[in-house]
Amino acid sequence: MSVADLPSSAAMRRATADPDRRQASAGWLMSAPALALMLTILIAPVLLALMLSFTDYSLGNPSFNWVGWDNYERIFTRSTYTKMLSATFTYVITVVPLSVGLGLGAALLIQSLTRGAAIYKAVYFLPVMATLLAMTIVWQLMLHPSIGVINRGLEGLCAMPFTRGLLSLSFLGLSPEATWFGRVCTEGAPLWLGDRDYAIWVVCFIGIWQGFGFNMVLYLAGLTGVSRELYAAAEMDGARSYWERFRLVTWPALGPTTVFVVTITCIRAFQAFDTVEALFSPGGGPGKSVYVMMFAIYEKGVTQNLMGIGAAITVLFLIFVMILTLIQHWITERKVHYT
Amino acid sequence: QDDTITIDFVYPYSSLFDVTYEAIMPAFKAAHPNININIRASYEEYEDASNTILREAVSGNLPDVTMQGLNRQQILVDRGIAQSLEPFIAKEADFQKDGYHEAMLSLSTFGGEVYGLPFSVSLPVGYYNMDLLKSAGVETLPTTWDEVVQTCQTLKASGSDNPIYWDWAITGNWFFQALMWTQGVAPVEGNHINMDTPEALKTLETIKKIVDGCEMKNLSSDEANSAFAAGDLPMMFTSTSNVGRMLTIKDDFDFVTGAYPGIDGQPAGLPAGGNAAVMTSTSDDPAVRDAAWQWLKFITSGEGAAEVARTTGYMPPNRAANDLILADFYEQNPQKATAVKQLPLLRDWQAYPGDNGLAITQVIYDGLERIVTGDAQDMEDLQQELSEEIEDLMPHS
Amino acid sequence: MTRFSPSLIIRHFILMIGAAVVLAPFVVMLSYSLKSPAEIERGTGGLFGAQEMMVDPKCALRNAPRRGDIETARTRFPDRDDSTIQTLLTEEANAACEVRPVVFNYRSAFQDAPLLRYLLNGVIVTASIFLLQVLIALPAAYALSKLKFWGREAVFGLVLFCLLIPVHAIALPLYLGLAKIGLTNTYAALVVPWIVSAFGIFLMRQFFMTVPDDLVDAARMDGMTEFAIVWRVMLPTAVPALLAFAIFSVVAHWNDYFWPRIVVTGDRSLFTPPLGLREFQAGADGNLYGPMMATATVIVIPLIVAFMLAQRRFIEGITLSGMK
Amino acid sequence: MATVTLRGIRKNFKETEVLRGIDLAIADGEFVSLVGPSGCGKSTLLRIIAGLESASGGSIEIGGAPVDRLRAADRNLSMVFQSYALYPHLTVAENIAVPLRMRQLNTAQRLPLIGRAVPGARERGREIDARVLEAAKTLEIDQLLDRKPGQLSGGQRQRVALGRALVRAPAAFLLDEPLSNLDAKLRVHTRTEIAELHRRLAATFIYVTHDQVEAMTMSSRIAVMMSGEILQCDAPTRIYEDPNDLRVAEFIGSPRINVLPAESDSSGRISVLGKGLPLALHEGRQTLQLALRPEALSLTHHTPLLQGRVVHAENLGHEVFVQISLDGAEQRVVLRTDPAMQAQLHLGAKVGLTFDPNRALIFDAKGQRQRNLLRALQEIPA
Amino acid sequence: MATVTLRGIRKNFKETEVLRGIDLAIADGEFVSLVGPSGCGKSTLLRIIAGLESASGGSIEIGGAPVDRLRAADRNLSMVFQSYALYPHLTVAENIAVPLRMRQLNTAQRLPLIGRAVPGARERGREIDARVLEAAKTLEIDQLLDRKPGQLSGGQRQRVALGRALVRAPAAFLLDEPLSNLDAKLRVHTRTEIAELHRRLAATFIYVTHDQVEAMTMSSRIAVMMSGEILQCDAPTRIYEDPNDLRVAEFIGSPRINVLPAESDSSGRISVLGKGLPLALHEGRQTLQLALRPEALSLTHHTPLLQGRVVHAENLGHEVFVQISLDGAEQRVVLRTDPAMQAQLHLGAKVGLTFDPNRALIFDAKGQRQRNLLRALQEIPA
Ligand SMILES: Nc1ncnc2c1ncn2[C@@H]1O[C@H](COP(=O)(O)OP(=O)(O)OP(=O)(O)O)[C@@H](O)[C@H]1O
Ligand SMILES: Nc1ncnc2c1ncn2[C@@H]1O[C@H](COP(=O)(O)OP(=O)(O)OP(=O)(O)O)[C@@H](O)[C@H]1O
Ligand SMILES: [Mg+2]
Ligand SMILES: [Mg+2]
Repeated sequence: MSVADLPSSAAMRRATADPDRRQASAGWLMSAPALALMLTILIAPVLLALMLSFTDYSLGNPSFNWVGWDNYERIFTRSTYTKMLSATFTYVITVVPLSVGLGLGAALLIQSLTRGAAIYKAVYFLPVMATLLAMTIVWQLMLHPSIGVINRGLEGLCAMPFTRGLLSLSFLGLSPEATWFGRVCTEGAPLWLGDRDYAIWVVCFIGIWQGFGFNMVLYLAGLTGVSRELYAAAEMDGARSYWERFRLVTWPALGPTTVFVVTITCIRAFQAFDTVEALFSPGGGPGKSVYVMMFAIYEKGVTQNLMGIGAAITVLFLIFVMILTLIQHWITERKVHYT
Repeated sequence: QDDTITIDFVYPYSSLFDVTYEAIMPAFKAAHPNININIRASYEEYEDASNTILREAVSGNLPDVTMQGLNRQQILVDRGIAQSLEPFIAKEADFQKDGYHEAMLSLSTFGGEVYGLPFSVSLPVGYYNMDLLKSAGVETLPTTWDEVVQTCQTLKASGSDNPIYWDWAITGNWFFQALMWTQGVAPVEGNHINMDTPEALKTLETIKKIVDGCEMKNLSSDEANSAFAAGDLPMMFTSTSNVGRMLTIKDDFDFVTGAYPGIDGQPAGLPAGGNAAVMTSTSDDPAVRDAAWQWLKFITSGEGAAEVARTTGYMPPNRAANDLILADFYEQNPQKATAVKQLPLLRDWQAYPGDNGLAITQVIYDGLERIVTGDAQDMEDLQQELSEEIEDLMPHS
Repeated sequence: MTRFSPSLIIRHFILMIGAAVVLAPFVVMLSYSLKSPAEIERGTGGLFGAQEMMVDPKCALRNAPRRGDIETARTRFPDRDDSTIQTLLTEEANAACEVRPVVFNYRSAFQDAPLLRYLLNGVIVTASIFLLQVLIALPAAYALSKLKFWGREAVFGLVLFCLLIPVHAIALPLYLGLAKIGLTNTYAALVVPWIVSAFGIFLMRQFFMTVPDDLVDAARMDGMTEFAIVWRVMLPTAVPALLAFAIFSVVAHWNDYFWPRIVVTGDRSLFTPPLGLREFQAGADGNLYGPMMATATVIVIPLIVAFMLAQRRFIEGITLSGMK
Repeated sequence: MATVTLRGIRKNFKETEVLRGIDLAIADGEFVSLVGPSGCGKSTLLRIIAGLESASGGSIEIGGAPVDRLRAADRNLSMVFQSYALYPHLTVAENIAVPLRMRQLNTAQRLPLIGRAVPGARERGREIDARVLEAAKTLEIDQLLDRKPGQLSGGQRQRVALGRALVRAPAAFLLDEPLSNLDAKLRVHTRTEIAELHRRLAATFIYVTHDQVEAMTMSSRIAVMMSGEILQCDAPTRIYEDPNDLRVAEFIGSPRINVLPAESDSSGRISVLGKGLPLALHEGRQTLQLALRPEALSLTHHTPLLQGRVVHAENLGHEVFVQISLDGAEQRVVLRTDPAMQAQLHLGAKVGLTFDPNRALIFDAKGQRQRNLLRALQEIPA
Repeated sequence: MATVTLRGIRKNFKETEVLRGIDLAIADGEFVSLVGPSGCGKSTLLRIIAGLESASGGSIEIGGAPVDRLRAADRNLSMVFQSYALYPHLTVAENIAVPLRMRQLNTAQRLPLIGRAVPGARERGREIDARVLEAAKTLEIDQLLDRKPGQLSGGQRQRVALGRALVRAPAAFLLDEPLSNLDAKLRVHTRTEIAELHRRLAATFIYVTHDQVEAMTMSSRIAVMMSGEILQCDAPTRIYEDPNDLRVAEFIGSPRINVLPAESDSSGRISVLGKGLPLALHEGRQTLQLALRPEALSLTHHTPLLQGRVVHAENLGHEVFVQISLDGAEQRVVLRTDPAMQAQLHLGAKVGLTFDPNRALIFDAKGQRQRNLLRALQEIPA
């Protein structure tokens, strides 16, 4: 028997703590870099914003005054505030479920294919990969009221009696005004970006179009972790339909992924900005109908150089999103099972 | 090469002005072989230019010379970023002879001191598709907004569902200020914005008249430009700076520009758009500052300035360039001549005072938008609301 | 059993409709990158543009006759007046500037903006960001999923909170901070603010949660330190998640327009690819859509290639089948 | 309650041929055990029968009807997976209930919250709960019904997997090593329960095991698989006492059967290690192998057939395996004997061995059993 | 090669008390088997020794030094996990090599591509490859070295897990049911290999198993655990023949020990089912339990102590377990006998049984063994 085979004496000396304490110190050590960087890169500016939200600081000014709650008061007393909230919520409530649902749907459909999966994956992921700014410009061109392909297409459909009859449901005896398509044909195609009734939905659509591919990829990654043996078990247990196997195996196994996808999509939806900025700057869309919170922060803090107000909206934004995310996370995390 | 001096220079709208500076550069090099111009990454537009400069001022990274929107000079002057050019002008023996328009210089004069030299200047003009107008039976261009509305009616009667675009959304409330100046009233006087005046009401009502009378659609500037180029839009009122581009992209129709209409008769004044060269050098070295001045002066006068007109739809800021160097240019390019003819009307494109200046711009923008989208029906109410909101944002000390 | 079934046809049908909607803007983008400005603005030219010769506007402006040119040309056109000579010279200049729209668009993309340089910058920046992110996020994610330590919930909460912080809101303080330490207009400025990715930590943590504890324990028994476990056990088992993260990170920073614009104010040689777009942006004074779309097309191609390569690994997948 | 018929089942994983033509006809209500070395393809065969894996060739009939194009869920079989395959997010009770819920509740009744409100759901639900509880009691996991699989020990998980299979009455049960992680006591208990269930339901069982006691005691027939083939399928005692193939003989029985080199002379008379035996083959002059179960050997003092020395002894409590190194041969033989004898059989002790020639199994050089023996040849001179 | 000493190890999962004070001193080089019913805490105990789980109380020493504060990697132990826990992304060879690579190569040498170029890496690498191949050969998985775990059968995976533990020579081995998925032949083979390794390395082994043959044949001592306690830890034959506790007696031995109700009269004389036995206790008037191993019972025709009827018989090939329902009692007893006897023991046959009183184990009502017996009381009148 040799000494070397015993737990090494060096190890003994290093042994300062029991496994729990040791795990704790490893845990701290490993999260320390991330923690330190988060604190300096992300949290410190947020604290600065918190401070600035009580001042009237404007970039380039030599000094600033403490204004107390003025900035907050202003936000709450302006009518644009409600518009901001309604635009933000409309966007979030539309985009989150749809882009999560579409992402999951696409992932499942694609996974079930034996052939062509790679192509669909790449296609659906294209919008994620493309530069949003460029794509927004493309959308803008496509949505052009008179020369854009969309309205040209609608006009083309209106021009053909068959498609016009079919899509406006006039073969059911409905009057042209009764259907959306009928109205398009009689009153002209929509203005899309200039019309308050459409602008926010266009932005939502672009958001979904752009974002669901990413959710798809996350779900595809999640699906690789689903045990095949469990599908076999489900099949033996009589889960005959796809839906049953989905409920029994896939969905629970995707729980962690779903927590992640929903959280992220939600946060990203709250942070929607680029499209709005590219399409509706300045102003935030017809009647401020697309005046989402991030745009407001940017408009106040950067464009209009009112850092105090921008910071105040930022703080509100964070409080807001934090509460919602916590609730959402709490709900989903409780239902989720890991391994 | 030790005595080569490098100065940093930035300008906005690179796709528009790249070629201008490319054209200027060889001549400048020839004249000042020891000055090296380092062109920084360009600004996107005037807002970006202004924000970037402010950021750079705080981070101590300012260029030596920057081109800023005419209405964005004020803030730089207020914050002490732009530097007075008076010392340099004083040293110039024959500054007047270089042909700087008094009117144009006044665009960059703040508190009696010149802070910038205008480089490219634009004025609002009317764009007309004569083919469409003629086919509707309109032969003469409208000179007042009432006539414009009438023309709209005529066009609509002949089947046009989209007769006009009046570029209300253009940056810095330019068109709002245009209607104020039209009536001979400055939008801003001292620390007061003339929103509560009868002229302002008249302005709002005129806009409403145009919007309602012409059933103007809420397009964006870009969309309107495309529509006009495609021959879908008979009349468009916007800056003359688009003329150059329109000439290259327009469909095969007769494109004419006309003087900006007035409320009754010719406008009393129009705000100047465009940008000015501002010195922002933080260098203590007199040689650098002098080099910056040389560059600044070169591009705003003589052959340098002439390139502006040649390569863009803007007017050069300089009488010499306009009258002498480009005399026959405007015969060749009648669409670009309209603005030049309006030169006597040139007025300030004003910035609103105080830290909230840009917020006020946004308030007025929102007000105009409400007219265009049909949200606001009663102009007196609107005026009331806007005045209150503006009052709230004005500096109170 | 790969049989030809109606359900398979339906699935393909649904996916194809989706693909058509998703692809439409790309077809338009590609189509615009082939068209002349006039065709784009007027909405004509079909899918590929007529490809009629067009005059390169910048070239034409550059070569437009000046006073001196007219003087020297007088000898060539002996008995014409000045304005005729100018017209003739302009026509000559224009003729010299004729190009096919597609050539014009793509040439502009690479010439007016040094797009190759930008692409290289893009590679440098995205690769550094991703590597550093992984280096920092993976241990943290591991600690948050598999190590028990006091304050873990708090750290995780902080990660969630950081996830919420929008970059647009903290851009200015961050810019000022970087300026203070003299990092603006450097690669570091493009990279440093991103090296901690709350997203990455969160994503990897979610996936690590699904790795059985026994596997970690086995690694501990095999003599791995906690750090070794991260790189040798967790990382390989979470390859699909890591790929998802890689795609996210690379795509986000490759396409980022906002931050480079803020932080690179001077040096064009530090530009990342999307900033190539601004070369052709002139707001109301007229965007050059053709070259812009050509640039956008060029920018997205490396990503598509990378994605196609990466997705092989997705198909393989690492199932945790070494477990009972 | 159905016959299961396999015809020429083959299976390849890429190049490796895992099953090479399995033919097996299982009668209704039969209990067939599949045994064979690790990796011989037992699980694969089970998965193919279940419809979870597609065969590369051959066909399957269940209850007389071909099922090759039927999906697993429609074959009405129950299966215990070697890897348990429990639903990690469901409790033990829910795991066991799944097959019942899937088959006895309609889609509406299965809906998470409102499902209970659908007509009939409540009674069915109660019925299911009762059946689950019963199954759990049988398997002694009724204390754990509310736990999730992650909180269970290995044996507990296995019992949950078993419960999930046994809770309903399918056409046939497929059990893949269902008791491997149970302790002896529980294993005997569960074995009895399974045997009981088999009797009660008269259902067909296909049972993969590596535990010979299980295979021997529970089965109507045992199928011995090796390298993708079934070597023999017969009643347990036949398999044990009358194997067709040396590999079967060697595989079944623990400790392993003793194999000694033998030969037949020109007259066919068989001798082992030079000692003639009262056995003969019709053909002569062959190299043979003589196999003897450890219990067929006995100690003797006079005229031992074999002699050797004790080299190792394993005491199992109720019996002792004694390894004896034979004189004049490399082989060791193992002798099964009483613990009481151990004193005599200390290491190194010289012992004489004998055996009843009738209990010896003769195989040719290739391992094929030679059955045409002439016996009772005592009169043949040695 | 080290002693392992456990003192008062306790463990709670939330409220449930899984281990309630385990004391165990394992000598250097000893082979201790842990057996006990499923869920009794064997795996938990192993994990605590390994340092993977922290005990709620108690302390551990390895090689005389306390290791409570040492991390798992530093305790220099090898472990086979009940759930295998193979690295899914590594091949079989790589899986087995991991512990060697982690301990024998330094960080630089372990680097993916360049590592091989580091001085000394190549030789070490070759050494490791050789050791891996050797381990794989021993376990008969050398054909599979390039496969990933997902492509292996259950038993093959288990062998890889075993290989990973056996490839190096740690202070002690912790094996958690390492053979449960192997077939009998391979199991015997592997058992021998492990025993061989144990001898060769003289290493300490702690071995969890539910296979009694394994426990009995390999162990220096067997520790019987039940509900979080060690009931008895002794040499295998002691555990089998001389258990302290009825639960131990019942747990060890298959078929299960027969337990009959007995009692002692005022003089201490013990009788079972009304028949007096030549045994007595010092104290009298107790309810007792008399336990008899199946092999302690024998059939008899004259003066049987017990009588009954054959109700069931299980033929294992080499022996038969006969269940006999006793007259005048609810109990059945199991008798271990020869297959040759089976003809006599057809179902329903009446049989008489007897046993050697010296082989009977007497327990009190609580299950405690009563050792102070007065024997040879033949003269005591019945
Ligand atoms: N994470 C946990 N939470 C709660 N209870 C647990 C947990 N892990 C194990 N247990 C319980 O602790 C007890 C002991 O578990 P352990 O795995 O040690 O059993 P074991 O003796 O190894 O059993 P087996 O022979 O079935 O593997 C079991 O009853 C089990 O249900
Ligand atoms: N996906 C796969 N790819 C390649 N080979 C495989 C795959 N699955 C199984 N095999 C191989 O097929 C053979 C049969 O596997 P199977 O699981 O049927 O064995 P088994 O008889 O059940 O063994 P065990 O008793 O060890 O569970 C094994 O050699 C295994 O390595
Ligand atoms: Mg198997
Ligand atoms: Mg266990």
